[in-house]
Amino acid sequence: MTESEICDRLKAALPDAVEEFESQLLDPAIRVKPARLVEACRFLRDDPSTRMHYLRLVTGVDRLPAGETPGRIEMVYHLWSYEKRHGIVLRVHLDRDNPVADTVCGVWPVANWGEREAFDLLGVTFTGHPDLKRIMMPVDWVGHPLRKDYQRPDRYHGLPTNRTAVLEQGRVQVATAEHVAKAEPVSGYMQLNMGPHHPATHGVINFLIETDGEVLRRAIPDVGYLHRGIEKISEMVGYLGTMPYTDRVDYLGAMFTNHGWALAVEKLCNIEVPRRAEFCRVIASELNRIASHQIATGALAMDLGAFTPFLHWIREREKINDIMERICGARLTYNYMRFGGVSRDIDQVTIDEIRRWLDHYEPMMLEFDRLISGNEIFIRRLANVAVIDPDDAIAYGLVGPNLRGSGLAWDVRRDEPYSIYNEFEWDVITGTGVHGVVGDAFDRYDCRLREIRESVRILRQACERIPEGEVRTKTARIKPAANEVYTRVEGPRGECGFFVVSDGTDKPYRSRFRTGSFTAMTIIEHLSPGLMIADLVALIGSLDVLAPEIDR
Amino acid sequence: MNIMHYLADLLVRSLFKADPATWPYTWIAYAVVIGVGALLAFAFVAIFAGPVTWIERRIAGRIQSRIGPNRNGPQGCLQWLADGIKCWLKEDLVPATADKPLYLAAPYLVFTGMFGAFVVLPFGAHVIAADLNVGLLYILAVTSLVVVGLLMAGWGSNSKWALFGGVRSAAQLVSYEVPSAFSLMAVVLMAGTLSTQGIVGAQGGWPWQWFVFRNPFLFAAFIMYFISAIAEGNRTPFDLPEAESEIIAGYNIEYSGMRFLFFLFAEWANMWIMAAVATLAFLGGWQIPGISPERIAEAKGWTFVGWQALSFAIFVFKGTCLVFTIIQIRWTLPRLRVDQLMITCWKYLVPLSMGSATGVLLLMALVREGGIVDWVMRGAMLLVGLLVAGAYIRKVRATFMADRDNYKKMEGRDLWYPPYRLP
Amino acid sequence: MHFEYSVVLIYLTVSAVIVGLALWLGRFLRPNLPDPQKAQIYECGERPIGSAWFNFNPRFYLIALVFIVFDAEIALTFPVATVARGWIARSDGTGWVAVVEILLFFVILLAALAYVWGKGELDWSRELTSPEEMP
Amino acid sequence: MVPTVPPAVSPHRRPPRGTVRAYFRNIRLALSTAFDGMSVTMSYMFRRPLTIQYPDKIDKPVQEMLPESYRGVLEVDMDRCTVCLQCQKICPLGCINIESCKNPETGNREVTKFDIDIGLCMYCGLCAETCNFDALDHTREFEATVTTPDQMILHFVEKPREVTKLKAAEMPVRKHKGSILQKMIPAFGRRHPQEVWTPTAYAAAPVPALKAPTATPKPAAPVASAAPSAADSPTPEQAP
Repeated sequence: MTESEICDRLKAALPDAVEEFESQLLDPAIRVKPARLVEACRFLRDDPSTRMHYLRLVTGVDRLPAGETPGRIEMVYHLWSYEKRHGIVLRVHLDRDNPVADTVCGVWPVANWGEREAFDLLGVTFTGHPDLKRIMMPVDWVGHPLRKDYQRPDRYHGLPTNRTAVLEQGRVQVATAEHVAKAEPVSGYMQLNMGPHHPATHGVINFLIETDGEVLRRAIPDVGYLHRGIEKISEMVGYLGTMPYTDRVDYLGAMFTNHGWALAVEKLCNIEVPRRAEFCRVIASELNRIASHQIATGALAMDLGAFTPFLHWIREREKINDIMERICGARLTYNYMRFGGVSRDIDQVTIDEIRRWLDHYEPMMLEFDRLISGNEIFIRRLANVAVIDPDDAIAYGLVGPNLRGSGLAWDVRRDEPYSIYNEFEWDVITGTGVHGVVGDAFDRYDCRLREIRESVRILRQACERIPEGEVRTKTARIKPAANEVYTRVEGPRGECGFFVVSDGTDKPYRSRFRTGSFTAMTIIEHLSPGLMIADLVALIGSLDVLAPEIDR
Repeated sequence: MNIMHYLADLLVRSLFKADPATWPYTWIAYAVVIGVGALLAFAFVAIFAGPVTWIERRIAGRIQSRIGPNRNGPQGCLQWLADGIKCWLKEDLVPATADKPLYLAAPYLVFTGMFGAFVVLPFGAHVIAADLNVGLLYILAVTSLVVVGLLMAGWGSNSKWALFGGVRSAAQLVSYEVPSAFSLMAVVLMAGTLSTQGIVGAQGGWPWQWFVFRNPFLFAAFIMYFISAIAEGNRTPFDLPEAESEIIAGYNIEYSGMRFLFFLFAEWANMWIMAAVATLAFLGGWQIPGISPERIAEAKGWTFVGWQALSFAIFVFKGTCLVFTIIQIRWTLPRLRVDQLMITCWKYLVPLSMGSATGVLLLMALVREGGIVDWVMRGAMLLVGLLVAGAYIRKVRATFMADRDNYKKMEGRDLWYPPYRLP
Repeated sequence: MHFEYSVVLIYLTVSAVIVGLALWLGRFLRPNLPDPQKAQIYECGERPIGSAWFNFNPRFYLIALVFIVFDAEIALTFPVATVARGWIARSDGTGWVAVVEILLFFVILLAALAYVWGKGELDWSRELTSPEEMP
Repeated sequence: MVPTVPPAVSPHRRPPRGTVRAYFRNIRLALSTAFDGMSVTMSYMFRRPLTIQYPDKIDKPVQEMLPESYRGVLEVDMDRCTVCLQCQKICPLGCINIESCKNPETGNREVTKFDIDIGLCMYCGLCAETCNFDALDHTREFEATVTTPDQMILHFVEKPREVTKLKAAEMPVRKHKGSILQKMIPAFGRRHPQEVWTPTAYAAAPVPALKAPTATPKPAAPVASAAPSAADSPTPEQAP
């Protein structure tokens, strides 16, 4: 169904809900009345013709009053149906001084954290939300940073908030913030903090866990330790200036965030990408995917107590890093993509090197399987642990290998094609429940491992078929007309989406990065009851959550 | 005749010109000699446990394509000393909320429990501190002190992660004592004595005289003892009490400096004790092939000393091989979960080890020792052992060769890493 | 025999003295700079929530009981196992007495283990205690 | 608020009920897969390690192992810089600080300040990409450790100097990458005391036309003192 048909469907069912159909946007949107939002959402989810079970993105945009128009806050809901392969954008306009909306947590549980973020950063209140509190900023922070008229305080608990002040002041004596309980204590259970400084949380994430002995009653994730406000920064540094910041969103898969951002701006400005540049993008991305999956699978093995596989993967990853260094000059923060191409060409020497590395790498994967994937202890630690069924996976917004691990064959590269992926021959990997049931932790691990093989296949074809030509079109100054766009790429942690609002200036008016780890975190609390502490570690590892990607 | 007893008597006779049986101060001389012996044993523990930390790190390095510590001293062989001195100079932190007596006493118990086991380890033909007639039972008993120490450390720290570590270690060590005791019972049945020297004496120097190759049940008992010994020593895949990715460091999380060091010290020395018990019970201990214990006892002067040194070397060599295997297992396998750990013990090891003890008992009653059936069994088991070793070597070689050519293509240099040219 | 057991005593004493001595000598070498933050316990960098001295279900109470039974049996079986060899060697039938005795022991133990196993008590219980039942 | 206690165990989380065959299969699998894994780790006992023993036990400096495209510390060849301010504009962090003015005596445009704050720089390479004259570029240098934060600001202009008026083709040859930087950060000089680090390319490159760092600037000079002198005596008074 096209967007207008969906709008007609909605209008027919709930005539008074729809305010306007905004077809001029790149992603056409339906504006609905705030009071009827939940109804509209429920209809779109359950109606047999729409069946939008997946809430892709929920975010807000702050519109300052300009001239006649009063200010408002727009909540944006990107919906998608895996079944029908169509999507729609819902918007509601809220009063800027007192933004209140109904929560859609009851429709899609994944909305929980997205709405919390809107509450935290934009000050939108969601009635009926189960746990509405700050998520990124400290609980005692004042103000909502993504509001356009937000003034940053100079100091927070005696800490200067800008660099000049730090340099002037020298060493800062930190006054620690008062401890704020993260949850109401429940009598009878032991509460303890797992993280931020815990070896298994993959970065600084905190889990408040309530245990009864070794068995968890629940684990409540708390994030924000790595929040750098990259979305806010992007409003200040312009389109090109944001490119290096996207490296920092997902440091294991910087190529994908680069790519997504480039796609978004290219779509806004209608920029063509030369063919050779597309090949360069694919080669760099797939190399990066292998590197990222290596960290994910290796770190999972390390969480389960086997240190050696991790370092074997790190060793192979070093070679990818060396190749990346040749391609784009950095080992981690690539900043490789540009609007209309890539920053540097991949020369023939590098391509030969990639080929030789692939020849070397394929036997290594067999060795890795012998070392760890086939190990009975390892399998027993993962099989049948933290099973996610496909319905849950969709409702909680899992994407990428986590979603495919639950048996749903959905890969953005194949199903919403971008770049030149549909020219290559490769398969979408899904979980098969080899050692347990479909959707268990082992499936997610196995998906990643087999995806590495698919990436190797793509890489071989891309290295073979890379054409001659330019790698970058000359672009004028990036100054898109006022519009909105949402683009997505298939990153190593799943769909990596970029929602960009432009207002006709050379800087994005609002940007929101939809990352796989952020949505994956919501399911941990849901899955945690009845797990053991060691299982929680396996669950976190198998979901491959990455702290900077959660916090951005 | 105990060598320490003999030396003490010699001391009394030669120095004080007195008869040790009647001299009233003999006990002082005895105490001094035993004390010196204990210090020697401590020196062995120290120079074993210390360098083993370095060796383990070097092995781990090689397994992981790294180098490992190679800066302090030639090839980094003084790394353990640097670590020890560093720990000695570290501040000794005691959590304000800890239960001080328990917290402070825990390292003593852990170390004492570990060190006590050294009393009955027969390092050589006569190199043993005390040949107790309840030797094996004594080892089982005294190492239980370690559990008490770990539980005290976990509870006394008043840290939740430490508490998990303490409780886990108690559950684990207690459970795995059962299969290890049953496996050793098979040996006791064969040897007819609990004394460690007696068990070694019941075997011989040649592999077909070792208990491990006597019959299939003892072979199985050896493997099961080895597994449960790894578990009792808190080593991977059973290192749950100090699982760094789950409960961070477990019971020793609140310890610092020297107190922390004693936990590690005990862990590494425990590894040696496990290996030594496995050696003496299953692998023929210090027995020199072709030399009977009587011949050693009858030897005089330097020949006697030479035999002692040789038997000592054989014992340490066998033990070190097992220690190496334990280290390699640590860097190969992932860790079990708590429930799987318990299942492994109670559903697999306990019934099977009881079965092996039963089997040994029945074979003893049915099969005449030295008879044709006995020898056929020994030969078959030896063949099995050789086949396992052969398969292992073949597999290792195949793994190595499979990667060699590709590696050369990638790096343009040799894959082989000769031990005589360490980086 | 007294000599042998005095060795044990002295070894245990010496080991305790070594620990004590090392810690005592360290006092002159190590710094002592107390700080309330250092004296805090470690809970992953966050402030600890309450005390760790807590009633909770370690879930191996039954296993511990089974262990005690087994351990006692082992302690009793070892002496029999020790003399069994000598009895069997006597070849006047007394060996079979020992064999049957030990086997009887084992059978009873195995029956107990099978019973506990069948009851599912060897599986790690994942049932959570409900908050009302907690102290 | 006491939340509802969730279901304790989902049905598929229990370990499968063991039959006799599964029991022995488990034993066999556990032993054989562990055996397999150990054969892999054992084979590594004979393989070469990959560690590069930075900084001393290496065949050649790490800088030489890096590819040309490596994005290390930024450097500016002031002989080629036309002060077009493109780099300053494009830098997302504002770590480039350029000031220029017209000399009232000669009437020529002079650049008085070209500072790069490498403590702020995120090595994205946008500035080097935008430079049309190949004046600003990333080097392969990465060891830029200094003792105080203010030393992280690299001053590429010590005295006001005339801006080149040449066209891109007529400009002097670009000095070898890194040769300018080598003289600037004192830590770079300290790195190899025995002058191990003298690649032939650097020796062949023309001697940089930079003022020797020993030249004492006038106290009243508007330009801050050179970085080396600041490092030699890192007192707050002398620090810029």
